[in-house]
Amino acid sequence: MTEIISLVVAKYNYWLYIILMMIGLYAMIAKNNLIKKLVGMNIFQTAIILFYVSTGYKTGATIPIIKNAHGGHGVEAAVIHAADYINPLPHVLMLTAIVVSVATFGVAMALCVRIYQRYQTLEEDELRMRLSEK
Amino acid sequence: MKLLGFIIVCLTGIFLLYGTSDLPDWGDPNSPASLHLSNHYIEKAVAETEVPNLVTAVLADYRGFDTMFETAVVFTAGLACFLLLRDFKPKQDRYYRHVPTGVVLHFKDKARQLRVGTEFESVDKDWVPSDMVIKTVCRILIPFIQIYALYVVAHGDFSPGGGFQGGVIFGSSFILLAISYNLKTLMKRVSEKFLGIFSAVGVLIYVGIGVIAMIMGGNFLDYSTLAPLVPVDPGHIRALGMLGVEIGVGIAVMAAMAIIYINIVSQGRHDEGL
Amino acid sequence: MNNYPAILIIAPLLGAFFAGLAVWIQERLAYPIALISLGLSTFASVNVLMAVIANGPVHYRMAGWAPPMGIEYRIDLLNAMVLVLVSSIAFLNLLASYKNVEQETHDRAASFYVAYLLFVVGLLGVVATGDLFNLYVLIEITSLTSYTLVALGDRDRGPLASLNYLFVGVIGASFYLLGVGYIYIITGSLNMVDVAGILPDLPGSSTVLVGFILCLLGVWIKMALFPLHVWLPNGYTYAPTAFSRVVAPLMTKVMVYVMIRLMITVFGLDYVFVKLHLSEAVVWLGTIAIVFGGVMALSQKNLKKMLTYIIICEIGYMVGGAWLGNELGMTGAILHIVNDALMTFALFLAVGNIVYKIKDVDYPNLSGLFGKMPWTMAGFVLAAFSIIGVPPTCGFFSKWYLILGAFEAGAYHFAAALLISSLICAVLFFKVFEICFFAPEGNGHSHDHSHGHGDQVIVMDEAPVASLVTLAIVSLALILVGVYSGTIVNTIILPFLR
Amino acid sequence: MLWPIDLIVLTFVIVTAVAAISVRDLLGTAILFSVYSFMMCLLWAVMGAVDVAFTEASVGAGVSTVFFVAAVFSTSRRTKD
Repeated sequence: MTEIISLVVAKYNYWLYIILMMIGLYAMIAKNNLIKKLVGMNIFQTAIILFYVSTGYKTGATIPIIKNAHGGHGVEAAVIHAADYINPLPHVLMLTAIVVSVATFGVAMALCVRIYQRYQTLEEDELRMRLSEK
Repeated sequence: MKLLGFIIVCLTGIFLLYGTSDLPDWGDPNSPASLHLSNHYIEKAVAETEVPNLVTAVLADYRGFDTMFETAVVFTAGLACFLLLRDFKPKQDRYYRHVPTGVVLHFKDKARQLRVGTEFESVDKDWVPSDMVIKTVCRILIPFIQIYALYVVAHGDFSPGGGFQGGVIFGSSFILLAISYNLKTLMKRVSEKFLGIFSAVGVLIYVGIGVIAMIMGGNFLDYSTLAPLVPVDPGHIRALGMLGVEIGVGIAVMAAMAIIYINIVSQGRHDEGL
Repeated sequence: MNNYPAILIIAPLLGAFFAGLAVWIQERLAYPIALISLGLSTFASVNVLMAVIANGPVHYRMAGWAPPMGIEYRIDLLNAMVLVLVSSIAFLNLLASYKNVEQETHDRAASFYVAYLLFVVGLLGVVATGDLFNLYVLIEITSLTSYTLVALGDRDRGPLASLNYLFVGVIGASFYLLGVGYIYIITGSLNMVDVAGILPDLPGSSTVLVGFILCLLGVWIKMALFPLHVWLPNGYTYAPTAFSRVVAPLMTKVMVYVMIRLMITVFGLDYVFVKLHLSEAVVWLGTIAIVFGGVMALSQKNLKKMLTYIIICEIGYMVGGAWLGNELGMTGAILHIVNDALMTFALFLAVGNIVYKIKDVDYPNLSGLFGKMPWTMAGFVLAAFSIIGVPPTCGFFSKWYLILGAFEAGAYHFAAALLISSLICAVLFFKVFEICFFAPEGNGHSHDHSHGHGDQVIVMDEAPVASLVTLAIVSLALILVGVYSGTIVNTIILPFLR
Repeated sequence: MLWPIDLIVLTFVIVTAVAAISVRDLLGTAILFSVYSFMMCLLWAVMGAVDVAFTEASVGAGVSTVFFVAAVFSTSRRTKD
């Protein structure tokens, strides 16, 4: 029993991220409205970003900005302990990923506006009907 | 479709959950991810680059090449909105409001024009009287937002922030202007040409710094070779290079955000919108 | 000069931003800038290939940081070959497509070149990089530009096809990103060589397995392997000519390259074939893709759409060949990357020329083309023979390696599918030739000139000279690569695999 | 970090995500989406990823929402599901 509890405590975060990803993926596949699909896409991407960010987290560490960086060089600079600071690499990767996701979002919005100008609807079934009419 | 989607989602979810069984515990300080590369960054970055904000150090220096393409992605998004939506044909219908009386004139003929001045102002189709409170508050607020954006760009070495965040905040000050007044006011202040040129110039600053480093005999983006060009302490040159790069990112992002907003809200006609 | 690996990427990137300035200052400058920067890039990539053949893999450290910390470009024989392929095809296409761009996107041609250059930058970067995350960013640049450019094509269907492409593409890229995340969390590194050094210490880890499969799924979605191909036919059919000419030969092939790179360099063939028991299933998937692509191509009524289904069929060749698990199959797959890129490029060049003259390439409109555009059709016939696999052309040789590999692995179904698809392609193309050879009967445009009398009245009406010259160059390359395929295999592919 | 804070915020994130995709009005979706982004930003701040949180606050909760509203403004707010 205690094993199960410790497993849950150690992993529940990952499980919740995966649930979030699946919510986004489901919305992308099953929703009918194109903008709703876009929201699902964004949820999916942010959930992945959340997963990455959490890999950098360390219990008992602080944000990755070195304190007293200008205090001294040489001997004092060597005192920095890696265990005191959170891993900065996932943060860097995810800054890039956020930028990519907002860029994709902007382009997708522009496409939606184009589609609406042409077909006056954003519902997928109505679009399919309009296409088969022609 | 719903059922199929649900089945696919469940399968993917179970598959992903299966993968988590071998992951290190959440927040474990001894997981491989927080040992291998991260220790090097945390312990060496300040000595090597003199930038206390590790995220900025890694973002703009160790992985500066990624960040260059990230900026290129933002530029691409701006370009995409321009390419997809820009509509050069002026609209047939125009509306003018006679300021003293409040009468709105609707022109359907393209040839006929009214001189816009103190007597007449050109208005949107769904014109709502502008709100004094909102206008005044925004007019006071916008310069402060812009100053804050510059601070975020410049102070990215020491605190959270950097070119991207600063650029977004600067861009949103333009958007605020468009929302509180109207799109025409914004387009009078910053023309499309200005935004287009600046979005390219921003990324060019980034790539240009890299190319200068290459000409000076180092590898692409190796800021340390820039030392002979700038009269500062050679140990500080990397931090300075990062600042230059961040300014480029800020300019590109600022322009790209404004371009995306303007094109989406006016459906590419740049005349009226939210 | 040791900076060639950087110039390769930087030249088109700088070109893109200068062209971006030119959009606002002097529109006519955009095209020459694009041409010069791609020319530089081609030159650099040829130099890199020479250097790699002479001295072994080239390493280039971006920003001067040592590999696991910074980003490194590691160019070996496989990279260098694909780099030359990508940059030269992009350059040639730009040369050929000036008139097409003017015709299809006249009021925003300058911006079109900017997006085109960024697309090529993304492809080149994907091929050259040695960092898993950098690969993701570059894939996103290529995807973002291709969504945009696809939407610029057909006014009615283009945006819709592009949005579908976007949804599927984002899922693919996100899966890849998630896979890299799983690998990162268990190894703590992002550099391909570094990861490859750490992975053997983690035998039987479920996280590595999930990471590998997620990366593969992402790449498969991007390359349109059979059940994940839904976005491709519409996307490529409705794209503007100048863009479909470059995206059809390059995008999917570069993704096949990424798959092979992941299999060989990152996870290692030992892990892929010995520890996992996936290869049989994937070869079956390739077989189904070949048959499905062929059958769907048969049922099409539009030339461009038919060719997109042939791309799906060819993807089946390469994926199946790479997963056969022996040297012959892998050789065939790698050789087929080159050959298929050239063949598809030639076909789409010819189709682009046809589209330039007659807007709609539905089958009924094609009649009388042999008389109207003899040079274009000559190139088309040669490329079609190559796709079918007629000996002097290059398509035959890679197919030969693939079939030998299939027999060695005992995958007779795969060999059978290869032969059947050749047959299907023969039927397909001869059907097209037949339509093109005979003059229209009664209806169509020739009605106005000839009152239905037949062939001799058809006026020759060829595509622009630049397009024809490019088509001639590519046709020559088809034969040359075929004749010298033994040399390519012996100097590039086999040394790489051993 | 206190684990209850993390758990509570994470629950809110999931609830707003479900709400955002099931509300039958696109403007409502826009606002809920903004809330979702802001909760996500809080979560990252709690985890110590201050730069990422800052970016998400300015991009996800700020500019993306504006783009969203702009797109709804130039299309329609009607949705069937």
